[in-house]
Amino acid sequence: MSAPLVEAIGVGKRFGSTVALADARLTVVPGESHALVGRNGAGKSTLVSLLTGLQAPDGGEIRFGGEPAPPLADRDAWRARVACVYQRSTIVPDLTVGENLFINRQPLAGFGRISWKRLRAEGRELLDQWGVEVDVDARAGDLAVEDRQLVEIARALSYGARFIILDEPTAQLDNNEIERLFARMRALQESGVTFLFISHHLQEVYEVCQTVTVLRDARWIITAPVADLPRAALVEAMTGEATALGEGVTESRVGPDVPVRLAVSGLSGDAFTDVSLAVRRGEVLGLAGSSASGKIELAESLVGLRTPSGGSAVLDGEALPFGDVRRALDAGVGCVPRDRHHEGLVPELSVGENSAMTIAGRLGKYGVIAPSRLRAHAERAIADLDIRTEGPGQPVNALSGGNQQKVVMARALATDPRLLVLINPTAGVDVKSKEALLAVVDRIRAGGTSVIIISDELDDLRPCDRVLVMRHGSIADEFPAGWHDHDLVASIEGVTRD
Amino acid sequence: AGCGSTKDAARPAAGGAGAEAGRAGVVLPLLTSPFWQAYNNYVPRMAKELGVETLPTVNSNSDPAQQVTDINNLVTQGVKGIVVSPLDSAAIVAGLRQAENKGIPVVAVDVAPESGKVFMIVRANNRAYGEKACKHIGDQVKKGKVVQIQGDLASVNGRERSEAFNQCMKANYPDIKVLEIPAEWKSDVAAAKLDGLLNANPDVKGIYLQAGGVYLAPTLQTLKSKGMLRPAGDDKHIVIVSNDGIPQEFDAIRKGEIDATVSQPADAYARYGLFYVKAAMEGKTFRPGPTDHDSEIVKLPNGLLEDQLAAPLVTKENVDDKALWGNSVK
Amino acid sequence: MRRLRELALVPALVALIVLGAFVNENFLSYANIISILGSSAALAMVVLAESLILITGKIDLSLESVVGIAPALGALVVIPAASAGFGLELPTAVGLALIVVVGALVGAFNGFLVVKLRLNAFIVSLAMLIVLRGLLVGATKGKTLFDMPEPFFALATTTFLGIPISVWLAAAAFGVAGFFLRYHRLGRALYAIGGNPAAARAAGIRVDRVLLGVFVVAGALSGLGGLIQTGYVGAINANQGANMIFMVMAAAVVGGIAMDGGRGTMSGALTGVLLLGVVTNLLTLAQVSSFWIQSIQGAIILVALMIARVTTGRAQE
Amino acid sequence: MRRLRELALVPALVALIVLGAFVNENFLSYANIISILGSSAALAMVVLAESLILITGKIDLSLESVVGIAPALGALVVIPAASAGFGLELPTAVGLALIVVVGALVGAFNGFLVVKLRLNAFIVSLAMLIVLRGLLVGATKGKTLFDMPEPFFALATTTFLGIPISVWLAAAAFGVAGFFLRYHRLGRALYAIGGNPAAARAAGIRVDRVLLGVFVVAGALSGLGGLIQTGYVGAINANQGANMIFMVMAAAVVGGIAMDGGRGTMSGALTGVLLLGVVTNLLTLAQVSSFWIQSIQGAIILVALMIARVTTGRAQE
Ligand SMILES: Nc1ncnc2c1ncn2[C@@H]1O[C@H](COP(=O)(O)OP(=O)(O)OP(=O)(O)O)[C@@H](O)[C@H]1O
Ligand SMILES: Nc1ncnc2c1ncn2[C@@H]1O[C@H](COP(=O)(O)OP(=O)(O)OP(=O)(O)O)[C@@H](O)[C@H]1O
Ligand SMILES: [Mg+2]
Ligand SMILES: [Mg+2]
Repeated sequence: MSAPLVEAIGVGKRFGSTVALADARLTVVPGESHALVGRNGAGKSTLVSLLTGLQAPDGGEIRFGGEPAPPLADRDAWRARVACVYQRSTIVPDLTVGENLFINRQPLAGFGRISWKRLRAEGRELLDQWGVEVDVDARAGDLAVEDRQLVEIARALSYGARFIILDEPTAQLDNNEIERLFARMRALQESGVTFLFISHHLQEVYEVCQTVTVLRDARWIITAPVADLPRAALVEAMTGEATALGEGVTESRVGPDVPVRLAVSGLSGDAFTDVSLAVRRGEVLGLAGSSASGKIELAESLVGLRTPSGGSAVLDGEALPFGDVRRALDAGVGCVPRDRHHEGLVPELSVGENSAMTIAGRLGKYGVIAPSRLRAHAERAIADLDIRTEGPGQPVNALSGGNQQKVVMARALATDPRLLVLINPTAGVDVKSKEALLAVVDRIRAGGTSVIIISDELDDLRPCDRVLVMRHGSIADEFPAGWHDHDLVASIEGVTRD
Repeated sequence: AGCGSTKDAARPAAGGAGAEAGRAGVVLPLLTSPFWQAYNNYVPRMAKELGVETLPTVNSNSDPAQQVTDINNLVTQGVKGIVVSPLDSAAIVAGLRQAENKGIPVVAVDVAPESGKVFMIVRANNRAYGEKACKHIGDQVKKGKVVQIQGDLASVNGRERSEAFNQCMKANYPDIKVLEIPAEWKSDVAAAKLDGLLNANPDVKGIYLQAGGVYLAPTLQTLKSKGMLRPAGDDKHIVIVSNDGIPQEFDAIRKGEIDATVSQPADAYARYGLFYVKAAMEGKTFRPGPTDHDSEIVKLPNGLLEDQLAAPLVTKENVDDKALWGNSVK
Repeated sequence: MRRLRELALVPALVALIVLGAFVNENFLSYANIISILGSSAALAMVVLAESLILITGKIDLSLESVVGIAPALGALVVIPAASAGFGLELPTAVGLALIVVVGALVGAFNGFLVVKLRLNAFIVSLAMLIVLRGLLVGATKGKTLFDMPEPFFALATTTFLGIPISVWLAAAAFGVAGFFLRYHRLGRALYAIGGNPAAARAAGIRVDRVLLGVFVVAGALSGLGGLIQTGYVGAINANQGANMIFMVMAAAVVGGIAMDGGRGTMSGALTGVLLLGVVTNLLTLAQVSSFWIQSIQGAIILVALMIARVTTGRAQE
Repeated sequence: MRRLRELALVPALVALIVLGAFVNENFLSYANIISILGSSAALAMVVLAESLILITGKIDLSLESVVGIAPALGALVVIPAASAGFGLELPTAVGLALIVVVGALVGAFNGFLVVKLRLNAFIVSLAMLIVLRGLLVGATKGKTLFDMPEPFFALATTTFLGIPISVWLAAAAFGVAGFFLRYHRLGRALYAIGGNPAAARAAGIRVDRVLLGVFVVAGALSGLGGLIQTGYVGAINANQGANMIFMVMAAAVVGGIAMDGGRGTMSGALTGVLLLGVVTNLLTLAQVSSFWIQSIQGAIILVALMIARVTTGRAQE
C-alpha cells in the first residue's frame, strides 16, 4: 500500500468548554473514497476544518503525503493539497455564479486585470460539465439551494486537488442530482482522485465509499472497509449501542371511514397549480418530488408562510387561513420549516424559549411568560424528544444539528396541532436522531394528529400511510404504504421504467 | 468717572476681596470659533487683572442642555458667582433658576436671557451688528444684489443679525435685493453655496458675512477662484462686511479685500463679565446710566440690566487701532 | 454567563465612582447625584427607545430629531402667535398629548418605510433626521420657544421625594421595559425578531406588526424624552436634540445592546446611560481643560467598549 | 439587471438637471457645472473611502473627523507658532505628506480595533469620531488655521483645462477605484469579504489583512478629502468635517452601496455624490426659503432612496 495521502494523528480541538475533537485520527490512502460518519456533533466538520487548514488543531498533527501540513496562512499550499465543499455555504450571494466559481483565482488578462470574458467562458464550461443549468451571470444568491450546492461542488472539484472533502454534499440535493454527483465522483476516482465523504445517508456510504471511519463523542472509534461493516454494525459504532432499525409501514393504518381532517381543493400558488388532496385523522401523508416539483411551496402555503393565488383548504370543516402563520397556528396547524438555520431557530435564544415560541401567549396571564411554566414546558419537551442539552437555559446554537432539529420539532408540537407539516424534517440529522424524530411522528399520529411529511428521502417516507409524488407543480402519482423503493424513485424522477 | 451710576460701584481693581468672596465659574458656549477661543484666552488674563479667582472654563460644546448641566455642576462645586455666555436666550432659563435657588449671582455675556434672574448682561448688540453691516454695504452699493451668508438659523445671534440686516435693508435701501445663504456656521457649506449663487448672480455687489471666523476664508477663496476678488476701489469690487474682529479680517481690510468688520469685543466681554461677577460677589449693585468704559447700562423691558458694550465697525481708517482686541492677540 | 454580559460595565462604573469620590468631595454629594440623574433622564428615554429598536435588529437615527420636533409642535399649538406659536392656543393637555402623538407618528412613518417598503433603516432614518431637523427650523422660524405653560416644564421642575419626576419617569420606563423584555411574549418577540426574523415569522410572530409597533413606541418615548429635555432646559431651541444620537448609540452599545439585533438588556442600557452621565459630570468636576474634555470623553467610551469586549469575551460584530 | 441597479439614480439625476435648467438659466452654465464639481470633490473622496469600507461590510464614521484632524495636523507642523502652529515649521512637503499619513494611521487604528479586537465597527468609529473631534479642538485650541503655505490650497485653487485639480483628483480616484473593484482580484476580494467573510477566507483571501488595508486606504483618502476641503474653504476651522458623515452615508447609500456589505459600485457612489451636489446647488440657485431648505434636501434624499428601491426592485435590508 502506498503512503497515506492525508493523516490526522491524535488531533484535538476545543471550543470553550466544548471538546469538539479529542485524540482523533484519520488515515486516507490515495485512490479510495473514504467515508467519515458519526452522529451530529461528533466532530466531523471540525475535523474537516483542521484538514483544510481553516483552523489549527489544539494538539496532534496533520500530514499530507507524510509531510507536515503547511502553515495556516499559506492558503495556496493548502488548496493545492485539498479541496472542500463545506457544510456551511461558501457562496457569496451578491456575486455572479461565474465569479463564485473563481473567487480569488479569476482568470487574468494583461497587467493583472481580470478577464471577465474568460471567466464567463470557463465558468460556463465548468457548469456544463456538471449539467448545472444556470446562467453564469446569474446572482448566486438567487439560485435554488440545490443549484447553489452544485456550484459549490463544481468549484471544489475544479481546483485540481487530488484530495477532495465533501461535507454532507447531498443534504440539499434530489435523487437525480445525487446520482449525477456519484457518477462524477466515480469517474474522478478512476482518474486517481481521493475523496473524504461525509453523509448521514448511510446507504450513500455503501454506494460510493470503500473505507469508513466512525467518530463518536469527539473520538475516533473505528476505521474499516465498508464491506466489513454492515449497516447494523456501523450504526452501533456510531451510537455506541445496538439499535433495531425501524421498519417501514407496510399498509395504511387509516381506513376510508376515518373522517377527513384536511381537504385541499384546486389550490394554486408560486410553483404549483390546481392541487387537490385530502388527509384523514391520524394519517401520515408523504409528499415527494424533485426540488422543482412545488412540494415545498405547497407545504408552506398550508402553514401560512405563503399566500396561494387560488383554491381553498379546509381543516376540520373550517377554511384554513392563508398567508398568516399566527392564524394558521391558532387554527391547529404546526410546522417544521424547511431549513432550521433559516426559519427554524433563533440561535441566541435558549432551548426553552425556542421550543415555546409558538405558545408564548399561553404561558401566563396577559401575555406574561411565567418562567416556571416556560421551564416546565421546556423540560417536558426535552424529555419527550430526548434533546441532548445542558438544560432549557442553554442557547440553542450550542446544540448539535440533530438536537437543534428536535427543538424545531418541539416548537411545532407545542401548540398541540391537529395537522403537523414537516418539511425535510431530518435534513442533516444523524440516524439515531432521525429514528427518534420519526418515532415522535408515530406517537402523535396515534394521538389523532394528521401529519404531512415533505421529503424525498425514502427513510422519511417509510412511516407514511400514503405517499403523493409531485411533478411540475401537480400531483402525479399516489403510492399506498408498501411501495417499492425503485417505483417511488422512478416516479419522483419522472422516468417511466419499461 | 464712576463706574455706572450706582453709588457703591467700584472701579475694577486688582487684588482686594476677590479671593475671600469665593471662586467664580465661567461657562463658554463653544470653542470651535476663533471668537470664543479668544474670549476663552482673555478669561484667565482678565481674572488675574481683576483679582477674581476662577475655575477653569467649562465648554458647553454648542449643546444648550449641556449648558444647563454645566451650570448645575458649577453650583455643585460651590462657586459664588457664574459668568455664562448662553447658547440661547431662552434655553438658559432653567440653568439660571438653579443658580438663583442657591443665591448665586450670574452674569450673562453676549446673549440676554429671556427671563430668569441675572445680575448683569454684558453684550454688544447683535442687532446692531446686522444694522452696521447693512448701513455700510447699503451706502456703498445702493442698488443691486447683496448676499447675506447666515449662521445657524437656530442660534439667536445668527437670527438677530439676519433680522436686523434684512429689516434695515428693506427700510433704507429698497433698491437692494438680498440673497440668502444659510450656512450653519460651516465654511464648506458657505463656499459651495456662494459658489453656486455667484454663477447665477455674477452681478452681486455686496456680501455680509455673519461670522468672519468661519466665513472669511471660504468667501475670499471662492471669489478668488472666480476672479471676482478685486481690491477696494476697483469698479468690480464687491463690498464685503464681516463680523467678529479677528486678526485675519483686519489683514483682509488692510489688503482691501474686504471693507469692514464689526468687532465683537472679546476682551471687553471677558473683562466686564468678570468685573460684574466680582461686583456681585462683593454685594455691589448697579443702576441704569452711562459707564466709565464708553457704554451704557440700560434697563431691559423684563427688568434686567444690560451693559451695552460698544462694537466698533472696523474699516481701513481705524484698522490699526491698538485698542481693538484683534490687534493684540496672537 | 448571560447575566455576566449585562453586568460587564458595572466594574467600570464603580471604578469611575470611586475615582470621582477622590477627585472631588462634592461628587458623591446628594445634590450632585441628583444632578447626574436629572441631566441623564432625557438621554435615558431616548436610549431606551433606541435599544428597543436595536434589539429588533433595526435602527432609527431620527429619534434625535423627534426630541426636538415633537415638543416643539406640542408647544406651537399651545402658545400664542406673539410667542412664535401657530396661534391656535389649544389647551395645554392637547399640546402635551400632541408631543407623544407626533413622536408616534414619526415612528410610524419610519416603520412604514422600513417594514413595508423594505428600505434600509439606517439610511431612511438618516434622511428623516435631516428632514425633521429642517422642519423644526422651519416651523419655529429658528426661534427658541419658551412661553409654554408650566406643565411643559413640570417633568424636570417638579420633584417627588427630592428627585425630579423626570428621573422617576425614566426609571419607571426602564423598569416596565425591562420587565416586558424579560417576561412578556411581546418583549421576547423583539429578541426573536432581532435574532432571526424568518424564524420568528415561522413561529407565528407577526414580525411586521411588532416591528411597526416598536418604531411607534420608540417614537413616542423619544417625544417624552424631548419633553423632559424641554423641562430641563426651560425652552425649546431649534437645535434641540441635534447630535444627541451619537451619545444615544454610544450609551446603548456600551451598555451591551448589540448593533445587529437580538441581544441586550435594559439594565445594561441603563448602566450605559449612567456611565456617560458620570463621565461627563466627573470630567467637569475634575476641571479637565475644556479643550480636551471631548476627546477624553470619547476615549473613555472607547475603553468602556473594550472592557465590555474583554469581560464578555464576545466579538461584537 | 446588475447594470440597471447601478444606474438607478440616473433618471432622478437627469430629472433634477432638467428641472434645474428651467429654474435658473445659469444652472447649466459651464461655470456652474464646475462649481458643482468643485464643491463636491471633497465629499467625493470621503464617499469613495466610505464606500470601500461599506463594500467589505464594515463602517467607519470617524472618516468625517479625519477630514478635519488630518489637514490640521499637517498644517500645525508647518505654520509658525505665531499662527497657532506647533512652531516646528517643517517643510511644506512634510506637512502635506503628514496629512495622508495621519489619515492612514487613524484608519489603521480603527482597523486594528475592528479586525483584531473584533469590536463593532459602528460603535468603535463613533467613539473615534468623538475622540478625533475633541483632538482637533484641543490641537488648534479652537482657532481657525489660515496661514498655510500655498500648496495646502493648490488642489482647489489650481485648475487644469479650466477644471480644479481637486475634481481631476477625485475623478481619477473614482476611476482607479472603479477599475480595481471591477478588474482586480483585490477589488473583487472586497465584495467577497462583504458578501460572505467565511467563504472569502476559505477561498484563500486574507480577510483580516485586506480589511485592515481598506481601513488604511480609506483613512488616507479621507485625509486627501480634508486637504481638498482645506483648499476649497481656504482655512481649517475646528469644525471642519463635523456632521459630514451624514452626507457621506447618504451619498453612498443613495448611490447604491449596500449598508450590509458586498454590493455597490463606484459609478453608483459617484451618482450619489453628484445628486447631492446638484440638489444643494439647485436649492441655492432657486433661493428656496432658508428656513425650509434643509427639510427639502432631506426629503429629496428620501425620495431618491425610494426611487432606487423601486427601480431596482430589491429590498435594501
Ligand atoms: N465554532 C464553534 N464554536 C463553538 N463550538 C463549536 C464550534 N464549531 C463546532 N462546535 C461544537 O463542536 C462539536 C462538534 O461539531 P461539528 O460541527 O464538528 O459536528 P459534526 O460532526 O459535523 O455534526 P453534524 O453532523 O451536525 O454536522 C459540536 O458540539 C459543536 O457544537
Ligand atoms: N408566541 C408569541 N410570541 C411572541 N409574540 C407573539 C406571539 N404570538 C403573538 N405574538 C405577537 O403579539 C402580537 C399580538 O398577538 P395576538 O395573538 O394578540 O394577535 P392578534 O393581533 O390579537 O391577532 P389574532 O387574534 O388574530 O391572533 C402580534 O403582533 C404577534 O405577532
Ligand atoms: Mg458537520
Ligand atoms: Mg390572538
